[in-house]
Amino acid sequence: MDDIILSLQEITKVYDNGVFANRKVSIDFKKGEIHSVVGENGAGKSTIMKIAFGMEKQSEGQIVYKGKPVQFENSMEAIKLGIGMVHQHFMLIPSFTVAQSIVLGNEPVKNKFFVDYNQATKKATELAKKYNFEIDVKAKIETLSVGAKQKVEILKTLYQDAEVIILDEPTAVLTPQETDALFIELKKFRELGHTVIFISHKLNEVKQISDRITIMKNGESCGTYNACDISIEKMTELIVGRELSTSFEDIKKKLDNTKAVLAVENLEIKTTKKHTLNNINFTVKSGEILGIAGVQGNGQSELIQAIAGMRSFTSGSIHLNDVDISTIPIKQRRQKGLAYIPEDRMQDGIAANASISDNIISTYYDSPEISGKVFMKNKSIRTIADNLISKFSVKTTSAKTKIGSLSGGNIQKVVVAREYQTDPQLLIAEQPTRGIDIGSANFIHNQLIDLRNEGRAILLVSADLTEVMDLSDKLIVMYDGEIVAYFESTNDVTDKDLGLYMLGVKKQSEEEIRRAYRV
Amino acid sequence: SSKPAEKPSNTDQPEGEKTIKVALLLPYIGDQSYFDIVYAGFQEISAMPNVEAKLIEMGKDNSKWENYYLEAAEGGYDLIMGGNWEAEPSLYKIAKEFPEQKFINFDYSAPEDLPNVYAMTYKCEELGFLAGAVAGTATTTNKIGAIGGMDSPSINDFFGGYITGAQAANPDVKVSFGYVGNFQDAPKAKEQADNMYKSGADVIFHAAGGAGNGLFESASGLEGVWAIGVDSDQSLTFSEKPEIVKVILSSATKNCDKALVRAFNMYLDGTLPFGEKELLGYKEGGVGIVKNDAYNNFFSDEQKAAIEQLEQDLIDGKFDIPQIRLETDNTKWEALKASVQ
Amino acid sequence: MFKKNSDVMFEIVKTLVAIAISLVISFLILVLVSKTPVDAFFKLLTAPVTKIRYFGNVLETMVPIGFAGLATSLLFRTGLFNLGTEGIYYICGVVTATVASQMFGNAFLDPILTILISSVFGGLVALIPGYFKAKYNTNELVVSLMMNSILFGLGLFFVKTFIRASDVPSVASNKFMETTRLPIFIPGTRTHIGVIVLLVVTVLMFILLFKTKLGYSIRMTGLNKNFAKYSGMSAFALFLSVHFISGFIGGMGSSIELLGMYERFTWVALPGLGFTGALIATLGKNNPFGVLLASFGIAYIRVGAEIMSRTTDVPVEMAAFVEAILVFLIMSQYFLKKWRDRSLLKEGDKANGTV
Amino acid sequence: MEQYKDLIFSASFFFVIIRVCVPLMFASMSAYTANLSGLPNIAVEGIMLIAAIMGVLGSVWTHSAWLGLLVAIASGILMALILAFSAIKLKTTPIMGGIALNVFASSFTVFLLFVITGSKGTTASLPSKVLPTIHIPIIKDIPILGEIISGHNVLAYICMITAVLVYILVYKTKFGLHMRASGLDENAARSVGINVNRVRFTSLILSGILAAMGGAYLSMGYLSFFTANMTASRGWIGIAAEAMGRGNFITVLLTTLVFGVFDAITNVLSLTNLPSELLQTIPYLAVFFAIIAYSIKEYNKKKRNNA
Ligand SMILES: Nc1ncnc2c1ncn2[C@@H]1O[C@H](COP(=O)(O)OP(=O)(O)OP(=O)(O)O)[C@@H](O)[C@H]1O
Ligand SMILES: Nc1ncnc2c1ncn2[C@@H]1O[C@H](COP(=O)(O)OP(=O)(O)OP(=O)(O)O)[C@@H](O)[C@H]1O
Ligand SMILES: [Mg+2]
Ligand SMILES: [Mg+2]
Repeated sequence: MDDIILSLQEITKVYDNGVFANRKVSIDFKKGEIHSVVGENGAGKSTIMKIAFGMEKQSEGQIVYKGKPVQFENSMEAIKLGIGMVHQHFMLIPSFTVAQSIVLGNEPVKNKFFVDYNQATKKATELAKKYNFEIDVKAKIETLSVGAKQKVEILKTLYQDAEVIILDEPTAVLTPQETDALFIELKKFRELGHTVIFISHKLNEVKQISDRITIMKNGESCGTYNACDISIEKMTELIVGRELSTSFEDIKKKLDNTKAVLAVENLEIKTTKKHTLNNINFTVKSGEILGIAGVQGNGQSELIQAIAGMRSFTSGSIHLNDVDISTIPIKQRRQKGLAYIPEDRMQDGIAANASISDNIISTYYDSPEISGKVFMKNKSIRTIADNLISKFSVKTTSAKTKIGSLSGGNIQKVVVAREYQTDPQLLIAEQPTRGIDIGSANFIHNQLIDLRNEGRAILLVSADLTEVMDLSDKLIVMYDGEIVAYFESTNDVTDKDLGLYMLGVKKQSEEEIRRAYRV
Repeated sequence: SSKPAEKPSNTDQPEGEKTIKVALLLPYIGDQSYFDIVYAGFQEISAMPNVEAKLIEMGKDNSKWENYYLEAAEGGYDLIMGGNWEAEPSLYKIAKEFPEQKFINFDYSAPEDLPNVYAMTYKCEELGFLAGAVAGTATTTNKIGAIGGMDSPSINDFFGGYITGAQAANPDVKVSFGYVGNFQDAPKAKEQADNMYKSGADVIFHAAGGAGNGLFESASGLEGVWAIGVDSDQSLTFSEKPEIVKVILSSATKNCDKALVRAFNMYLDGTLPFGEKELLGYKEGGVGIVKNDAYNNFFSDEQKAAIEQLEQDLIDGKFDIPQIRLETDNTKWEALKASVQ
Repeated sequence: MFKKNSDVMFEIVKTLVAIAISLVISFLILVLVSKTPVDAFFKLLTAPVTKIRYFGNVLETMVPIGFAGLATSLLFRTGLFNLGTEGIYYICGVVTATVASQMFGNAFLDPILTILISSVFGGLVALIPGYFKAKYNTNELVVSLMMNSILFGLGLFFVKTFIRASDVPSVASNKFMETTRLPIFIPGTRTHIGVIVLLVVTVLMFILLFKTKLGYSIRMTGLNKNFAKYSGMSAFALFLSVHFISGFIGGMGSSIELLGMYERFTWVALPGLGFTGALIATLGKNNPFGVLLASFGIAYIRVGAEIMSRTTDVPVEMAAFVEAILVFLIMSQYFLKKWRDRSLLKEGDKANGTV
Repeated sequence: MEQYKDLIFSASFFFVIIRVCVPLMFASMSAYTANLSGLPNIAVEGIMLIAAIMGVLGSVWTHSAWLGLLVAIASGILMALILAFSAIKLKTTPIMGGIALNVFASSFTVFLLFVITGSKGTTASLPSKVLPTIHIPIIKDIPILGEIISGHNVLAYICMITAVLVYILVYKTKFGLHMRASGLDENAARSVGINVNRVRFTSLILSGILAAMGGAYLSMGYLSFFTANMTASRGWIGIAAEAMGRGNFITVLLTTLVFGVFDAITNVLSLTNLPSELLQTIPYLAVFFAIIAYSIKEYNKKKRNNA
């Protein structure tokens, strides 16, 4: 069991823009192990894995697979040799169905040339069942929630029957239940003698599932440890360089004179087929964080998009500080104090080919500090950008760098920094720390609490239950487009109970739910 | 077909004799119309002994042409040939600046009296007349047609003559007209010709440059219909396509090539009247009609005689042929057209 | 720090090597078609700078394609694949011709007014695809291609019916009033002050794109329109303004070209300048100064090739060869990448610090 | 007016529509296959032009129309490969490469014409061959249908068959799925091991073949010779039709048909005294209004679904 299946030897990668993403990184992966790679944002984890998968070419160094040196020209060659990968950012085609996406690249065929779509649907359904992923294989990707998309990504890789599978932050948007289910499958996978390479910022997960753990920093490897030999605290220290406190209770201030900042009343979204949102009523007050818990795809995204103005809704109203914002354009909503950290940062949150400084001002570019009537104030923009970069420790050479060349976590930091900078009345934070390393996540959490302490209202949606439970003052649970539970305090509910609400097994009474709307 | 015959220098010229340098400025060749004919004449000139001839293509962007004339004037040529209404202003402007330089304007439209420029032009309406006479004589359905590249005065100038000629030969004749919209889209011209033939016309004349080739293609695909070419003997262009040559009843020609060679010979003799201009009609050999095999086979002797009579009447100035290019508005042309529909 | 300089250096070296390679290829072709390839080659390369007049020709040629390039690049920047500048050029030429025969006779006011009217007209016409794009997300490529032909037909009809000159045997307008013609700016050439206007518009365009709010939203929308929407930028207003400005610049280019280089409107086919504009916009990477440079480059090659063709035995079609080769090579991004990777590695080893 | 009615309401008018549509369809399919794989080919016009002349020359050199067609196709493939190579290997913007090829093609064909025939106008003086016209055995005797369907140039039938084949290729086959995936998101396609570059090279070859057949049809079927710039913007119509379809093959074909039908009608109307400049805009206006109606419909549909 000790033989090495994939060995990365002295890999160096320099990107076109001169960034050294990896410097002489060597890692050995054994057959039949679950091997985690952890490290702060921009440490080079994704890059080294893309190289192992043939999507990027190393500048120097060698890959040895099953004892033979290999040189991948593209990922097809890696896939042929039995390496599969789930990418940090989705690689899905919106107009394709789930089944099409899963079989793409290795489709069942009839008469040699023709795709057998029936067979594809069947295979995809079987696969989803086998791994306990509940998903409609005939649905189009564009209709799926982020969580569901993530499942498709994982199924895609599993379908390819790889011997080595690389999972780049697959659990960032999964619920604990889904993560558990995934882990069971990964372990089965290991039992079959396959190798799993797992990247995550959630160190407890890492500790729980890994056999061995490699820690990366600054593009270099700082060693590989047996999972049983290293504690979470030790990992944290190696990655962040200091210890982190995780309890927010003591830093939350108690505020007086709170008032409803956001009031959502009877909100309803009906699409041709079904109710996406039904009878949604709740308020968020100043100085509080309202968490929304729920399995992805139960209407949270639609709710958020309706509030943010990214989509229209059928009926109901939305008030921000007593002003009806139901139908006003996004720009005016923002001017009235709304800020929004979107779920899909690559699609909505940034313009990948623009610089960091262009991206870091987009949502308030016509505020007076930044622009006059006609012209932009480029000097102040530089100052703001530089300040934010250092405040949020975005890892970059300068504010002029293309944001798309940052690591995933650092991109997220820019998005958060931007929304933070608008000094909002209401911050909608959707998956705010998705893919962010523990140090930075901790920092962002502190920023959210600060904002709350200053009397702002925060609406928090996250698939990371720990995050929701730790940060929120109050909590609503959504299931199938409705609010099924409301809790005055996160202490009022146990994880297990919460799970039952989220899965639609339990539901509070109308009256109890009605409390979420407090005028 | 003729091979490219540009000879920058004539190698086997006798020692001591002076080489004459001539330049011809054309927008481009390949219009399959009169630029190509002028060029054909020029090729004849360049084949003469002791002549160094250079064709200069100026391109379609006429804002640049003045530069070309200027260049040529500075280029040490003995004689510069150029012309056509669009290039003419540049020619005259440069001719004024270089009074020592001799010019031939091979096709004038608004000439100026300059002592160093000889200018000529052609009676295109007579060319149209000749085509019309042939078409009017040939038709058995009393319906003929004409296809133009564009609905412009210079094209309708041909057609004004065409109507007159056809009526002279056949008072009952009806004429329909079509315009391709450009001078390249031969497939489109073919469709228009097809429609015309199908609606009863049996002889069609064209003034559509390269697009006009589509007319011949159309005629060759149908039974009992004929086409008349323009500018040069177009049956020669189709030397390798007998099925097409067969349907080209005749071509009404604009003899720029001959006129150019004639003028050049006069220049060599020292008899070319610089400062003067000439209008070349059928009488002067400026325009003509080709009587090829198809023509000879098709027409009976009577018909041939009738056509010859019309030609003679034309020379005698018996017809009042409208000159559409000189009209200030469309009324005359519209009326003329209406009279044959 | 080394990054920035080496970036610029790399671009320059890349472009130079690309030019060198395309010249070698061009030379090889010349060897095939010419009896005096060396002479022809030198003409092609150096002729435009041998005489002030030739250089003037380069500038003259550069003006219309430069304006077309700027107009098109603005649309491309916004992520709009619109090839409508061709039609704008035509129809604004017609407008110029109409206006330029009815001016006041004031040599200062006349050209300014004519150009202005033509520009505004161009802007308004461009609002047609702009509006349908903004409101209904109508595909702008289809609309613009169709409009090119439609505008051509309408324009030609208008010229023929309403403003045709009776003294020429073709469809052309009457002569423009002398007072509307643009003054010559380099004596001894025909280079008119349109060149200056082009420079000014280029600078203004640069300012627009990189210093103004509108420019900022143009750039962001062009890069990711979901992001622009999310950020609260109004696509509707933006698409309308961008189209208007682009049409305005197109109308200006057309008018300036006609008043500078023509004495009457004689276009009886689409002039092709709009398509060249698309070429130049892409070549200049949709950056105003890039566009200026590209239009100079293309103008230089065209004039060089013209001079070559009229003084040697090389046919004028050679210009298109050289242009095509050059375009391909300059645009090659990949080109020399290997070399650069290696040099980066070396530099990195030396620096050996963190990034 | 009567006579024009007869021209339009007759079987032969439908025959003409097919004849007019063939080159346009080839152009549309060429633009479609290329763009579907994510590498737009706006050199359709240029490729058609080059193929049109090469087909004629090929038939002169080989004394065979079919070999001529092969030469045309080979030249089309070569052009498409230049575009593909520069876009994929040299990372040139394909739009730019396309425009450059168009510029090149219109000059090169004239240059070639001049070198070979000594004129810059047509190849009519060369003994070139045309591809045969086919009379379909049984169908040709069916009254109206036979008149419409039978008697076209062989390339017209090849065009119809190709349309069906392209449909099957795109919507039913493995390669078609890979084409669509590469066009919609190349990273996604790469991530599942699709060799995007190879897909694009293949699609461009296909695109080149299709455009080449469209060009060959013009000079070896529609007409029996090449004339300078005889494509007269047909390639651009194909590109517009492709853009209108947004990946939907049927829409692409329908758009082409709309243009073709109105073009044929215009050819009849040109016998009237209506101003020719305005008449010539009719097919373009038809497509213009079609796309606007289409996009308003899509917009309303989206509105309805979203609310
Ligand atoms: N395409 C690219 N071009 C240029 N630089 C890049 C590119 N992709 C990544 N980088 C840079 O390489 C470094 C490593 O990035 P990588 O994505 O490997 O980090 P990571 O460890 O996966 O981080 P995260 O946890 O945030 O996902 C970063 O500094 C990033 O900015
Ligand atoms: N700021 C923007 N920049 C560029 N494109 C945008 C922008 N805003 C919207 N779009 C695009 O314009 C089109 C119409 O957007 P719009 O927001 O008006 O949609 P809508 O039909 O009104 O949807 P909804 O009903 O959800 O508001 C979409 O394709 C969208 O992606
Ligand atoms: Mg990563
Ligand atoms: Mg809207």
